Amino acid sequence: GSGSKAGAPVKLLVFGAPEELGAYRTLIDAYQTARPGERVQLIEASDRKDLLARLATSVAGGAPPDVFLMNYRFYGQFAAKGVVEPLDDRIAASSVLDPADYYPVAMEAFRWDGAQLCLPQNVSSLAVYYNRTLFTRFGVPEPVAGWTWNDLVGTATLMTRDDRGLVIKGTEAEGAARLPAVHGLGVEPSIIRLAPLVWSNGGEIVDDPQQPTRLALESPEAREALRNLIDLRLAYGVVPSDAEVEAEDDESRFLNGRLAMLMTSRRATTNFRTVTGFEWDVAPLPVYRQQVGVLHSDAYCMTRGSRNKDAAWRFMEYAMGEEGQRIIAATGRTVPSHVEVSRSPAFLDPDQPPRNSQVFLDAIPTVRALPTVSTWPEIEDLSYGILENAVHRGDKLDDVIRELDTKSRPMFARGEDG
Amino acid sequence: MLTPYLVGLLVLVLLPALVTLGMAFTDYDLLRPPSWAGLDNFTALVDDPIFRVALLNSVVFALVAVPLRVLLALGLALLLHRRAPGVGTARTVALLPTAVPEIAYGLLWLWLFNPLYGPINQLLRVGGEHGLTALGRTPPQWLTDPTSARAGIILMSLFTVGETFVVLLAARRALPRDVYEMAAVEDATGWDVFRRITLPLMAPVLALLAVRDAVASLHFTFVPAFVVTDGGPPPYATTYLSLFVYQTGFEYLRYGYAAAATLVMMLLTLAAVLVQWRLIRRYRRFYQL
Amino acid sequence: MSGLVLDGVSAAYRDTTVLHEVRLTVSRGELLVVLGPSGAGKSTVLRVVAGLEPVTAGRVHIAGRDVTEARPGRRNVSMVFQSYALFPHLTVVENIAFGLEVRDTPRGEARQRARAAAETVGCAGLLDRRPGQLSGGERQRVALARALVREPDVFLLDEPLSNLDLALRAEMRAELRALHDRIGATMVHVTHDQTEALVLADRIAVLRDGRVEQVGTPDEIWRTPASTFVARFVGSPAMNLLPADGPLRPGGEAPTLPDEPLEIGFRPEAVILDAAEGTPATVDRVEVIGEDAYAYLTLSAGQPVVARVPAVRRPERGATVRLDVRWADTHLFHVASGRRCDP
Amino acid sequence: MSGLVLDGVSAAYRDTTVLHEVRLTVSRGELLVVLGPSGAGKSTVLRVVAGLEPVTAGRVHIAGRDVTEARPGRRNVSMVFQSYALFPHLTVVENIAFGLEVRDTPRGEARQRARAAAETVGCAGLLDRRPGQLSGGERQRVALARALVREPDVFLLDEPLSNLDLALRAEMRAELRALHDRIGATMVHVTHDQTEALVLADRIAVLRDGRVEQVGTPDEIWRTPASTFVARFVGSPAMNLLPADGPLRPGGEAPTLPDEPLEIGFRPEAVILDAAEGTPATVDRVEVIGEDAYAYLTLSAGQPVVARVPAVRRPERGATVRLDVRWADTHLFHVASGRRCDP
Amino acid sequence: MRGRTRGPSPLPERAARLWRTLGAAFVILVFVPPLLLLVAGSLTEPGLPPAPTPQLVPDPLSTTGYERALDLGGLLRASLNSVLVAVVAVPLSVLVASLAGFALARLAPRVTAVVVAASLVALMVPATALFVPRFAIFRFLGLTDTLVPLIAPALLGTSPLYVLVYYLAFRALPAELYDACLVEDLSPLRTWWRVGLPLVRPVTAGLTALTFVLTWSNFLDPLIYVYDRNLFTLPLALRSLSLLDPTNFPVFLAGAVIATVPALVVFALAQRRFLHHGD
Ligand SMILES: Nc1ncnc2c1ncn2[C@@H]1O[C@H](COP(=O)(O)OP(=O)(O)OP(=O)(O)O)[C@@H](O)[C@H]1O
Ligand SMILES: Nc1ncnc2c1ncn2[C@@H]1O[C@H](COP(=O)(O)OP(=O)(O)OP(=O)(O)O)[C@@H](O)[C@H]1O
Ligand SMILES: [Mg+2]
Ligand SMILES: [Mg+2]
Repeated sequence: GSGSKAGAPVKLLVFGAPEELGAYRTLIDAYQTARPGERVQLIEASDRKDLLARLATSVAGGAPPDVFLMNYRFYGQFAAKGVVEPLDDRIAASSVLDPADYYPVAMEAFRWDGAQLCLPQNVSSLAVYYNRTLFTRFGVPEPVAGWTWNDLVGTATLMTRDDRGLVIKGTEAEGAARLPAVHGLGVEPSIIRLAPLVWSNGGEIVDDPQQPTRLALESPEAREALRNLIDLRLAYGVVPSDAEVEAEDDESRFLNGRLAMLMTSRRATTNFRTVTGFEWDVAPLPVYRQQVGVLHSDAYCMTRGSRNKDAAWRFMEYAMGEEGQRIIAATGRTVPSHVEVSRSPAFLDPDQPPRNSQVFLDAIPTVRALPTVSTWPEIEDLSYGILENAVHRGDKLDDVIRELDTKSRPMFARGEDG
Repeated sequence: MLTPYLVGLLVLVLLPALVTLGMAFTDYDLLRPPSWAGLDNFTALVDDPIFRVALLNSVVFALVAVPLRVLLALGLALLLHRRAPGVGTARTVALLPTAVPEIAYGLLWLWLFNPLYGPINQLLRVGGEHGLTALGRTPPQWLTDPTSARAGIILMSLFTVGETFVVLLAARRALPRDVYEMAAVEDATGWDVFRRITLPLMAPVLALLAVRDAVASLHFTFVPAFVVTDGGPPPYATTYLSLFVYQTGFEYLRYGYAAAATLVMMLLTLAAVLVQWRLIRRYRRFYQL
Repeated sequence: MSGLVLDGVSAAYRDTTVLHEVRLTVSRGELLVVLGPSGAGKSTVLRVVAGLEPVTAGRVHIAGRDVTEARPGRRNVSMVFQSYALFPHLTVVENIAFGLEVRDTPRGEARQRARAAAETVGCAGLLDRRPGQLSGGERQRVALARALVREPDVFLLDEPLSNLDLALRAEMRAELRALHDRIGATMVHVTHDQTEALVLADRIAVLRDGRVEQVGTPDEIWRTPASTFVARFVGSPAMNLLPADGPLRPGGEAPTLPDEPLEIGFRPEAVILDAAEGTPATVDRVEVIGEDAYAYLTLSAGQPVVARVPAVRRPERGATVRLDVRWADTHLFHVASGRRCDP
Repeated sequence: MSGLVLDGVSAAYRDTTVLHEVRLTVSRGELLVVLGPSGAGKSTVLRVVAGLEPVTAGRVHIAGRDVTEARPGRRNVSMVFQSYALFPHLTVVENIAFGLEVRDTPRGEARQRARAAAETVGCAGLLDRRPGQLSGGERQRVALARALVREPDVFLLDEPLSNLDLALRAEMRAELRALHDRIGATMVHVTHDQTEALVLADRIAVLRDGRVEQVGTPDEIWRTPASTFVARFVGSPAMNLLPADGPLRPGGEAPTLPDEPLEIGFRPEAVILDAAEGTPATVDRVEVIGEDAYAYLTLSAGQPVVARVPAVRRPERGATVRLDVRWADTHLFHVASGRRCDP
Repeated sequence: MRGRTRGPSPLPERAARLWRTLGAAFVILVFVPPLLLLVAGSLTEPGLPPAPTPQLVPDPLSTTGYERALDLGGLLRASLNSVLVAVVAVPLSVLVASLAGFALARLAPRVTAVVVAASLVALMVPATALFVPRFAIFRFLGLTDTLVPLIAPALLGTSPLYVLVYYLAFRALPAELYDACLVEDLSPLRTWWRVGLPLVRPVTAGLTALTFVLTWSNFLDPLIYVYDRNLFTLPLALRSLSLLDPTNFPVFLAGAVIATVPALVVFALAQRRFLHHGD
């Protein structure tokens, strides 16, 4: 049924670190103030795993939340299994919501079998955060738009310094006479980081983006991008070793001023805004042949089993509306999916670092989405392990590519796509 | 008197377990109604390399950690069951790690194990140069080297023997005293007393705890693997069955498949318990009063 | 050479001292019976000797060695506990063989000797039972066998026969005596059974409130009790005690009595009933025990007296009798100290 | 009216039957002593009456009610366990008051009565101790007090005095008797102490291997033992048994003997030593027990005979004596069945 | 007859005592450091890069971690919920476990064998296998998003293990004690209360402490059954703190200390009873 039970609050399931959850609480408070009588209950999971476990048990147990927030890379399994309520009719009927107000690439990512299942809350993309102060100190030119992968590697090499400030190559094994005090670059060896590089080089991640059946990285373009990524550690020694990462992950390393550049999404901004000791900014991703970004987007999805759909929809309308978007954008965490809001000071506020937030907006026209096959989470976990080993242990490229292919095939085979 | 327990046992454990195990024969993703799959899940398990690794990890863990844990707890209980200066403190202290909530405990070790800044390696590096130990070796790379990571999880589990320790201590202290006096008069050596009196008299409790530990080894690998190592170092060095089940069931939504793995896991523990039972059988006569 | 010496031993549980400077010397090969009322400290004496209870003063020597600080196992004693202390998880034969096996006697031989010991105490048919499946007396016999299977310097037997029937007890007594004679073992034996004490003992030590009241041969204890306590404690019914200047004047040649308050004591067996000229008394009650009967009398002055008579010639209840004793059969005690007075 | 009836009761532990169709009737207010060798089944009889052990056949009636199926608590008995079964966590007074308090006697009254009972058994000074801090005899007395504090239909006392010294035992015996007379309680009392049995019992039941061998007054048991077993079991040293056509021909008027193998029995007390014309025997050994001595003799034909003599007139070891008995003091038994033969 | 008293014997073995003291010292040396480090870590200033050398006393000493932990994690509210759950669940659990253990020790061997076997099977069931069906049961009863599902395991004695431990403890008591109770017409319940429980007091104290810790640190149940932030228990609050970035480690450790302290207090109280009992 879709009749709203009076009084029952809308249950919204999200995950995030304590500060992020704080942002959602602000949103809900604002909503409840703006719409007296409406009530929203925030169900907090601490990370994606928790959220998945809760969502799955509650759906199976017959008491799902009304709305949940989910990344497009992971919503496939819910979409495929009919858990998510299609929203086309409601969108059509809505006087508040106009799909045209939003970046199409994000909206598109949440279409499944031709139906709009969820409403994207943000459209973030990858960027290169860099420590301006360090660049200034060592006299290395800052990254500029249109820089190439080779520029990135070169810059990173120049920025990898020991504690005396001398350029050093961090490839020696643990226990070498000198260790880098500053690393040139931090990048996670995952598909989502690799993908834009491959695409930029003209390659593909999967055989068929619409109906993927395997990871296909054997094309020369993909191989090159992959090899370059892997070489960062053992050939160039510009990224921290695995032990160093365990000791201090890249984000903290950047925060502590010991990482010159970090390739990550908009998500890190909130955290970096706490930095006081140095100045930082963002630069676009380096390019091989053409500028390509990768889509990061989370969306509000309504569960099919919700007993409170109308109220849930009203909340979604609010959260997706300008005001809702602005509140979330103010946390710095997201790039709003609402075109207007994303161009407003709520996002581009020059007083808040990064000064160059425009980089994220500039990337939007170039972003591509990863496949949304329902078994994608498994595939990502699998490839992460393989890539991590490749980077830190130096596995042979052919083996890596073959392993990625063979091991992911059964997962693709089990998957369903929209 | 038994009723509340029986109700709890049936409603909270046995029936739910039965339902879940029933799912082992279905294709169930938690989201759509289950559909009958026969033995498909099991055949898939046989071919699943991750499952095999997880199984192996779990078995190795159980084989190493369980005897160590029980022996450690027994040693502590026997060492600390009588009064001497410091014993009271030692008893409390031996329980402390058990008192730390599981999740906090996991994260504490995440820090302790930190290869560069973790206190353990910092300690190991004392006296050495350039990040090496005094012996000129590289300290263990707890979180990045598969063997060290496995050893680390075993080490973690060794500090939480408080439960076993408490039960054994209570059991030891409940043993009749005149029997020990008798043994003292007979000049039985410590070893004889242990082997001929303490061990057989505590056999039922020990057997129970060993069985429990073997069974629970599947559980207490979960939080460390979940929180500390996340199943890594890659690919699956510390992916234990418990984590495998959790991941396939709740992250990849292959509940039926996870149930099948659970069933296999339970059958294995059952087998382990039966084997243990056989081993302890020679003490079984002591069970009858 | 002395088998066991307690040299001014005191012992306490928490703050209550239960043994006060106990001095005892048991020669090698001697059998000492410790007698005393319940709670007198008999078991404590044995526990001190075994090293299960620390002394608070004094020294303990076993076979010439000072063992005061030695741990129990180093004292080479074997013990029957009053509570038996059988190992609940071991069978009878395992219980008996325990002491041998932990002393590295080969298993076969240990079992062999255990079986023999079980035979001696008459529980050869129970070898594979566990203590929980035995009757009280059977348990006690197993405990005894366990002590007897070894040949230690000192045997400590804490009421080892209390739960046995008379016949078995007599048999066990004989076995103990035989064992004692055979291996010349030093034995300390706590018992409540007079017969046992008198028959078995080389010497008897009477304990009272943790103090040794008298040590002597059975004959000495019986015939020259050192105090009214010993006099009344040994023998049942107890010795009659009356004021020396009281209603009953014994017959025969009177000794010269010192000039202080005295008591005379005489055993029921010494009373002559229906003497021609005796003190009159009324019969309160008559107990028949087999061939003997004990007449409980009250003198006209009110004092109670017990007399043993043959059961067939026992007086009627309520009858008046005349009773007499001979000076030769009496004991004299100082009233003030309760000690014996040998004029 | 009968206080307790065992009507053909059998009982077994696992597969071993330990009681075989035991028939016993104890009148209300009667005190029955159960005698028997160790392992005969005495404790089992008590446990069956208390309902702690199921019967495999037969019925149990208490105070006229058939209680065979009743649970222990419903039988209204109180019991002293051979092993005391004191509650280790309760103090002496709490142990004693336990039975009262759980029966909802007001606490004050229960404590009051418990204190009185403790007084009776002489452990009034130990009220606040725990069993672990008591000597063996003290524990036994507490167990006794716990049983005596109530007034049940039947008292079941399993060797309640075995760990007490003689004096105390005599005192307790008197207390038991007094209690018994006062409240007219039915009592079943297991003991190994002959004196206790003979003094205390209204009737004695002799048990042998789970079968009742004889039931009778102490006098009957003593004077007309129904079988050689009873004859030898009651009395210590045991009755002498010799072939009727053997070396010793009693003096006095001989009865007419049936024409089958017989044994004659006579107690040590009946033996006349140094009779003018008696059977010659050598003295093997003499035991002195207070005023009495027991001479262990061997007839020239090899049979052993025990004789009681006054200690002062005991023969020397190795001496040759002539002994005699009177026909009037002898008992006759069929050799084949062991049963008494009254010609 | 057996068992002069329970507990260890006070043999005057000085050497043995010395060894035990040495052993105890060793135990202390091994077990204390992780916890000291926990405390030390919690007192470190958050946001600083990790120190390159071990520091037992952090420099600078700071309580910021605690302030932020209380603030971010809602630890106060969560503690309250945890206390609420523990106050109901722990006594209930001990009650259920001891009653069940007692019943097992007194019932016919056949019944006992069945229940013991079932308990062992129950021990084998991994928690993950129970989430979904239990969720359905609790939803059916309308109990999701209340604290009841967190208390419910008390019906099991928290862990069947505890029932079995009680069972063994009660069974080890001398049979005559139960006989004496039978003769005194005690109902099983009163035998349990007046004789059984007092005699296994050390077991009760130990199991109470363990039950408390298990209940207190129960993390998976609230994760699944509790939605309302106001019903979060401490482990769940900690869980969210655990996702702070590594430089905020002190905040998390502070949370861990806060969560650990009550468990320590309970242990300290309980150990008086069960560890020093009868020394
Ligand atoms: N739990 C048991 N299991 C098996 N056999 C037993 C058990 N208890 C007693 N018996 C056996 O039953 C017989 C009778 O035992 P019971 O305890 O009644 O003897 P009793 O006459 O009281 O002996 P005692 O004088 O030695 O106490 C004995 O042979 C004994 O070995
Ligand atoms: N563990 C103890 N704690 C305190 N007092 C004790 C303890 N054991 C014994 N006692 C007390 O010490 C005294 C002597 O006890 P002991 O056991 O030596 O007596 P006993 O002579 O053997 O008596 P019984 O003949 O009754 O066995 C008694 O008064 C007893 O109450
Ligand atoms: Mg004693
Ligand atoms: Mg008996």
